[in-house]
Amino acid sequence: MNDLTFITPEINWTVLGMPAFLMIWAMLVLIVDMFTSDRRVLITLSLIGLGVTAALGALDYGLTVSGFSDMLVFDQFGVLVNWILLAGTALTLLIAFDYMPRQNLNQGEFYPLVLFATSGMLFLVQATDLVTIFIGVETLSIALYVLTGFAVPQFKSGEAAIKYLLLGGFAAGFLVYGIALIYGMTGKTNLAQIATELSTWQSTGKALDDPILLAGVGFVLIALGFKVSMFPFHAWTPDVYEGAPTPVTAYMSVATKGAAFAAMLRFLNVAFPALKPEWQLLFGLFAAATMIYGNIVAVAQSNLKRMLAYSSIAHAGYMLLGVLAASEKGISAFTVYLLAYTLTNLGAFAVLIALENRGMPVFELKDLRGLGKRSPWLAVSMTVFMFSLAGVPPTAGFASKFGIFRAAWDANLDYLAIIGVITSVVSAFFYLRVIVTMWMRDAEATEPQPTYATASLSLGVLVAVIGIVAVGLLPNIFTDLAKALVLTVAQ
Amino acid sequence: METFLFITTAIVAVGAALAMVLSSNAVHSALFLILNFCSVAILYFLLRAPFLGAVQVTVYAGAIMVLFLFVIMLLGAENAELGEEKIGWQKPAGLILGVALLAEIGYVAYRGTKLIDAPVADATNIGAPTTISAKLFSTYLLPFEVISILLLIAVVGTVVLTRRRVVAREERQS
Amino acid sequence: MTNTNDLGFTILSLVVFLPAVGAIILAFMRGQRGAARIFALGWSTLVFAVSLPLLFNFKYDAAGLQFYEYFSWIPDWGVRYELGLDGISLWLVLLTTFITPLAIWSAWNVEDKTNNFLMLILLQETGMLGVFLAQDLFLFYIFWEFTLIPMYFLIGIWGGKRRIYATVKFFLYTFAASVFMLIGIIALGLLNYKYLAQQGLPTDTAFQVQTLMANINQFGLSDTELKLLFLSFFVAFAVKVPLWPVHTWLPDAHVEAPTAGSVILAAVLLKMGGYGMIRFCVQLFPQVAQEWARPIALLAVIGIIYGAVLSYAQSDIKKLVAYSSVSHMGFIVLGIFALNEVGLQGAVLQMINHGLSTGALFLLIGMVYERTHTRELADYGGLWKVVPVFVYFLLFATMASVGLPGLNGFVGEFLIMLGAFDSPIGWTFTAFAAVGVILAAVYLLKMFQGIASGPFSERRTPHLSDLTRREVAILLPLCILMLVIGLYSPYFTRPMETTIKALEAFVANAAPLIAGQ
Amino acid sequence: MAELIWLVPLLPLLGVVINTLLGLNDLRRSRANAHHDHGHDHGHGHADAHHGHGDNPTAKRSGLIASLMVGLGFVLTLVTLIELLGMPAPTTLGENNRWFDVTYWNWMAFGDLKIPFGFLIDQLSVTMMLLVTGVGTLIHLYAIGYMSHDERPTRFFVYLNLFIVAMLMLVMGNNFVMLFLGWEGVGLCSFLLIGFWFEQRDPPWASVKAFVTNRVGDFGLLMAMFAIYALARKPDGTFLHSLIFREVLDQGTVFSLQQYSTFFMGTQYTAAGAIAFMLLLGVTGKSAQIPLFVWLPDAMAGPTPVSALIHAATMVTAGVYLMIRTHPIFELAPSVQSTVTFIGVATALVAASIALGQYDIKKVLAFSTVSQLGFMVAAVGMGAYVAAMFHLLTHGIFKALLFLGSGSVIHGFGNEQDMRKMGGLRKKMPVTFWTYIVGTMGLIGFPLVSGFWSKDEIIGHAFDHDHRTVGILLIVGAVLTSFYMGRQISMVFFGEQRDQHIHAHESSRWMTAPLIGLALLTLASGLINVPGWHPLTTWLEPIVEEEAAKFHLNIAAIVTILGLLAFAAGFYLYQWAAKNKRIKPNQRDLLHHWGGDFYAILEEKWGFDALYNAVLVKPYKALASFFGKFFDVKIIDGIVNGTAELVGLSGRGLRTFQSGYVRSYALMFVIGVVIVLGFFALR
Amino acid sequence: MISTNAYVLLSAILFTIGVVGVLVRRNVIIMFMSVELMLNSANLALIAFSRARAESDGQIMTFFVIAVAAAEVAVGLALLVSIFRAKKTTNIDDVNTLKG
Repeated sequence: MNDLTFITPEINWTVLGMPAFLMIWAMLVLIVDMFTSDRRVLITLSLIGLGVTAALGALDYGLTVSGFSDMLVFDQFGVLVNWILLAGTALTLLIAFDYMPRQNLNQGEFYPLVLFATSGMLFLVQATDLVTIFIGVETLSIALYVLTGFAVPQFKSGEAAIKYLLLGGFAAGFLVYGIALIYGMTGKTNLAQIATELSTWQSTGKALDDPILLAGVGFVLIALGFKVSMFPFHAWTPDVYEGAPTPVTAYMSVATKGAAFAAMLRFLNVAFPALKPEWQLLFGLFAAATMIYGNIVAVAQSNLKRMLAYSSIAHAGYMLLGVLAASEKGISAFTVYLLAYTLTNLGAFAVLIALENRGMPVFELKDLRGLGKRSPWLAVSMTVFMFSLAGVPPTAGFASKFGIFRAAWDANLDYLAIIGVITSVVSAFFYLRVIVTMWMRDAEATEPQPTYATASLSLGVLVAVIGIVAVGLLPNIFTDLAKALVLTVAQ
Repeated sequence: METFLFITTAIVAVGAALAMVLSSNAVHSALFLILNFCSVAILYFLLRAPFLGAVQVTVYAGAIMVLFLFVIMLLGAENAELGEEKIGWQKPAGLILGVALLAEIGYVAYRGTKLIDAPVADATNIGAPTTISAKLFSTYLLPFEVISILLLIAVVGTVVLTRRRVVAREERQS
Repeated sequence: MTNTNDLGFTILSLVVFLPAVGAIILAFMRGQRGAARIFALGWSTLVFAVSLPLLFNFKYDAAGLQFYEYFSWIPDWGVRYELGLDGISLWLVLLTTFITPLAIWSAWNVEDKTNNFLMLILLQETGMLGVFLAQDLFLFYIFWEFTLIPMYFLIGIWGGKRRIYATVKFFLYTFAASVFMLIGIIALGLLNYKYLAQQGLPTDTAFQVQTLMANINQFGLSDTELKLLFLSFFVAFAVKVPLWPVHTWLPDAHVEAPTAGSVILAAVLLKMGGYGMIRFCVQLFPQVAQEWARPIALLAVIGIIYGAVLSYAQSDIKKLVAYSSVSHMGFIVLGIFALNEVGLQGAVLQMINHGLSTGALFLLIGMVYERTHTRELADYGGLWKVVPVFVYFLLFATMASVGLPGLNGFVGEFLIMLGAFDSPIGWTFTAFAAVGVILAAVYLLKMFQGIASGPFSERRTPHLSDLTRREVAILLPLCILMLVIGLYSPYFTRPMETTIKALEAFVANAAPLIAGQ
Repeated sequence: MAELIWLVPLLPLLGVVINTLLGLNDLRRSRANAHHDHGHDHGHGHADAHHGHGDNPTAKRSGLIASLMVGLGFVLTLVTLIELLGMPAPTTLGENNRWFDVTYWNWMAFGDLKIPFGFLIDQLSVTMMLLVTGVGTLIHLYAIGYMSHDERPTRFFVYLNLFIVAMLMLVMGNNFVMLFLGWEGVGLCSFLLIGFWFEQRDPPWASVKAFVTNRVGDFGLLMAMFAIYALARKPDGTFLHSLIFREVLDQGTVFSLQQYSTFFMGTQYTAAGAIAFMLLLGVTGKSAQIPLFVWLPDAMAGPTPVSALIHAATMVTAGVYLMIRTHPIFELAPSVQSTVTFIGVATALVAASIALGQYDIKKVLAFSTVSQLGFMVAAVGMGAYVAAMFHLLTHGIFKALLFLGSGSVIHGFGNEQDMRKMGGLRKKMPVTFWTYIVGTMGLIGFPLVSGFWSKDEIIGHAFDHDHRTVGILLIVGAVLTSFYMGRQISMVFFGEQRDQHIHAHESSRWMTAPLIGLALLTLASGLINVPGWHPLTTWLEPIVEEEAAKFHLNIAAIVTILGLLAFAAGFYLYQWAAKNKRIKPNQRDLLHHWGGDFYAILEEKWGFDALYNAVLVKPYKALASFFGKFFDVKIIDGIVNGTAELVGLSGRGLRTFQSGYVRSYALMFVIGVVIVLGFFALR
Repeated sequence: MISTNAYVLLSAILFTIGVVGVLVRRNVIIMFMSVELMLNSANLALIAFSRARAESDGQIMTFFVIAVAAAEVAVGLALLVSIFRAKKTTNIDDVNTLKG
């Protein structure tokens, strides 16, 4: 029995660098939190942590290394998406800095939890093994269940958290069952090995579209679809986004989607390129449904947070296009889209946060009236965000949508591109309504709402606006970066 | 003998699961679930995974179900469903979908290629703690570490969610 | 940034972005209203001055693009930042830079948020100039959509009572139509990108109009695909022109827009549709243009008659002039799809004429609205007695848009009808267009007599003061130009000749579709 | 003189500019003094608003300037005439060298189409220029007197001068588009002049009616121009692509228009036929022939000098000038020529009959003009171009005289135009009366006076060239003309003044002098083409290639006798009616109870106005309001707003999916799963 | 030796019962238990496949699944307690203030 030599695994720090460092740093912040509950210390620490993690990624950017018996990979695509997630998290922290005390959520654990969630995401982005994907998704989810329920004294937040947890668990069940079926059929959990297994099947003439294997793939995609709020599995998104505290909603709408899409991209492109005809058609229909449903229902919303929730569902549909295109163009378009979407959505939520004052959970459209007069710069930035979300040219939203539709058209998913284009017109309908309320309708007689555009929040908004205009006018910087994605994903 | 054992435990497991879902009293359903877990543990033994069988019984049946019972007792939620059903069509729809799901999975399993059964011989010690731990701490070391982080998050989360309101430091001073 | 003009500096980029620079300065200039207004006026006149060398150094017989500037912008997508000018866009650019200072000067008594108002007009100017000069489809689309935003705010914030409905309708109508053009652009760009890559050529000119014109036949597109692509472009421009069935946004936008806004809207924004049709629909898809010339001409003619009939039915003078724009723009589309040299030149010239005459009409209506605050024709009467100077300018502008020979309207319409008569689409269209000219006289004179003649009632239009020196100074250049074009049009048509001759030749020898290659 | 020809149109233009500047400075001065004496209605109207009805100094000043300019133009035209006469007379038939074609700049230049801004001065255009400037000057002088009491005389003279410029452009232009410039220019001026008294009820819509009806005619002219551009070919077969008269109308190219066939709505029309028909449409619009004459009677709402100059002497003759200028095209289409004759005769008769039923002194003259124009058009239709030209000139003079006479009657009779109130004015207005008699003699064809020669030449030509029916109908026309002139003379000048309240008085010297001048001219104008010598025929021969008309004594005698008899009948009938009180101010004419309904038709101008209103105007208004109010707003906009609502509606509909119950979310989730499994399993 | 298909079928049945449990029952705790049941059935499938493949990968994955299930239950019940404090109910249908 003891002849089993214990082969100590070589720990490759470059691969592990980013997620591991952030996890350790999060624990550090947790410990610091025990001693001081001074928010300024915690936030500076967290920002330093995020900065260092990003720097780690930059150290050996060009490399493509896979470690831990191929469970984790360090490649340009992973690093880029990680950078976007890290930037998103940093922006969220900036925005949340003074929101929390205002809503008397003074528990210090907010920052470590956010860092833990982000580390889970980094882990998920770099995962190339079904197990690591599962664990990455679960780490991220658990952290988010807690964050959603962070403002528990308010019943809304508790309700959102329990809804999210129940459905999350439900989806996790499907994820595990999917993994089990795939493992059952191919005997492998590593994506690359699955691909080789399938090619051996092909060579031995074995039918590829074996129902059990397909069922497994289907279940895994369902679980990931749930995470990115794809159409039939999106039902949780509006309620959770409205219930959760606004910075958490912002964080969720941007970061979780990014990580989950990255995982889906790897899962589909690395493991199952052979089954493309099958999954591209079905999930194409789901993508179309997501775009249509998200945009049309958003039109009927009067609550701003719910409207942004539905708009994030719609944008999930657009990103899904990039993923389903499963081509190099698709991946680069997805990355640019994720960046643009992150900046815009966080900016939009930041403006919401600036306007949401104590204990007023529901945020009606008419509260924005006359914002143009009250705080012009906030209104201007909100206008930029709305135009970017609608995809009106000079903004990043347009450049990214252009890339996505181009990728979809190239992968002859032209019907999806056309639906995408039409739904973005429908989306312009309600984004315009926000701008109309801000600039063209004058405030009611009641005393106008105070705005809390504090220093950190304005910094966050400014970064977002500059980012959007930069991506909008010079998308080439980012497309070149994203283009060089020679990665294990896109053989 | 082995098939007989399998069939009985399978029936017990399914019966317990059904009972868990259908019984009105939360405590009864918890106990049925424990029964289910134990029967599955027995199946593990059949499947050459003795260590896991033990883990199943101790962790699942022992820890998680005890937590459930504890919370049921804490909240006194034995027969919590007092009010009438708000969404009438939910129950029938749920049943129909369940049956549909089962039919589909059955069809998939039936049509799927018959799984080759590995020769029994060398499958003897895959379940032994030594082989599992060897693999666990070599190829699966990374997930193992991350699971620890996950559990840490769960703990922190539970603490955060159940703590009474934390009065902000400034307020305390003022 | 490489440029091929002999001026030494990239004049086109300067012309395009100078107004935007002015806008930014204005945004940060917190001075009181007077300073902002004078600055805006000075700046826009500076832009006009800077755009003049384009006219003086314009080489008449160079067929291709002039003052050509480009640098590689998004190589990954095959997009280049390209600006170029040729006979067609020369006068449209000058019209834009000429009208904007007048529009700014006419907005002298906008009281609330004047800085923002003027800033938006300057931004609008940048957008419009960009549309006329962009030679790369991607860049064109960016400017095309960008022009929507300033006008959206101009109508939305400073508009009339139903401004919100009007401005949302304006934005969504154009956005919905031009979004199909986006699909067309993407498809073309991709096809060209693949073709260039296949040929081993540098792929960064994938979206360039000239390359597309050369390669479009090699893409192996079937007829229906070519037609669909043509349609995607045509729908966007038809909404902007506006062509008959998709015109309903124009009256609302015009009625609710502030004077300066509706002047720019009428004078330049509508021309982007016509210009687009020539530059993209006809140049990129000559065969489809030939085949669909008749149905489109039919739509144009319906537009002419329909616009005239509806103008007659209007009681609101601004709406009346708005529908007259629908009718006049119908002429322009008829001229374009006559697809012969005379027709095309007539169309481009008429675009400028319509800009001047309808611009003048809107200025006048704005001036009288500032005094009487009513736009109902019934409220007016006998103004000839009280404000003769105003009435004579109104007479001049009305006669220009009615198409009185000796003024600019006639030259354009005459050419268009001449071209349409002699073109393959057949003479019946010209007959109907000529009927449109009659109906034009009916509603325009009804408007003129409604305002100028009849008994003057002090109650309905109290204390009317005649045009101030400023207002006359705004209108005079327009009227002088109208007269000069009316009497000496070769100066204006000579520059376009070589470009349009080349275009006509290009369309003529593009093998017709029916032969189906 | 060729180089200075541009002065002729430029001088009136100069007049326009000077008068406008004077007007502006008056306006400024009146605003200034209105301002500081903070008058009751500040910023009100014109310099002379305060003068009430005294003599207006500015009228004399601007009137003189205007008349001077036109007078100089007349002198310069005379000089050109002399110079042209100096040129060697053409030897062979059809070859003409008494002309010069001056081009100043390219008005429009598109590819091979060059439309120059130039003048063609030949016999035809000089004759017309003489008429325009000559009669124009006299009318300008008359207008000084007539407009002395008006509030805005400067503005009036600006319009008059502008009209002269436009008319000169029309006649002097060397290509169709120049002609069209003048054509629409005179349309504009008639619009402005008819609507001059804009405060009254009638002038505004009358001016619009005039402009629009002219525009309908212009439609024809436009289409003709396009057809010529598109179809005319050079002898060598290449497209001519030019609209210059000399090029289009020279023998080589004109025939090219003949070879196209079935070009127009099925009937066998040659291109030339179609073009001629279109030109005819234009002519009927401008020269008020049958279908489109309705605007002329309403144009009487304008001041009388306007009616005299524009609606008698010059503008309405433009159509005839056009047909004579483009006669080669008409000659290629005989069927169209017969249509022209038919329209001419029909108009002559209809208009003459309507004139019988009119009470307004100016309306009678208006319909008389339409009828006389019918004569000219008929003449051109029959190919009697010189006769038409001759009648055009004589008619220009005596009709101007009659109109000015009626103007001075109205002026002197307290601006009253209804003949039933007048009577016995010969005692109060002797000069006006006598000049009016001379004019009437010219019109009814009193022997040796101008009308006698020109009308007979037309009728003579009709009989010579076997148009017997046309000749007879024209004679009937002449008879009717004499009858209604007799009626007018007796109602206005003889008998007792029926309405005593108005104190009639003779007009000032400014008005009577031109009347006398015109009277002399009427008497002399017979010589223009008196048979035997017929200088006009020799003068116009190179252009129209038509040998002199023979004078038939017998026809002339019949016509004259019948004419005089009709005049006498008309005169005494109404003298009798006046004596026993059968003419009361607003009571219907005595012919009514004899003619009954037939007479009513005449009063109603044969119902043309009513017809057009019913067939064109009312349906157009209904169509406009249907499309404007209903179709555009409800249907097209309906669709647009409909889609927006649809999206909103479906949004609210889909929203119910979010019921808030976690279990229904899970249900949707499982439905999704079932779909995925079903899709994958069943592949 | 019972064939793996049997085991997979059994796990499918248990999985479906778990799903139906979540859909049908209104008591939050029972729903949590159903989720646990689903995860457990997935474990069973994993182990069945692991035996079929004669590798212990499947079994190791079960470890992780159990750990995740535990974490989830912990957080879930914590949440349930806090909600119970606010609304004194464990019936999920009462928790539906967020809708539309």
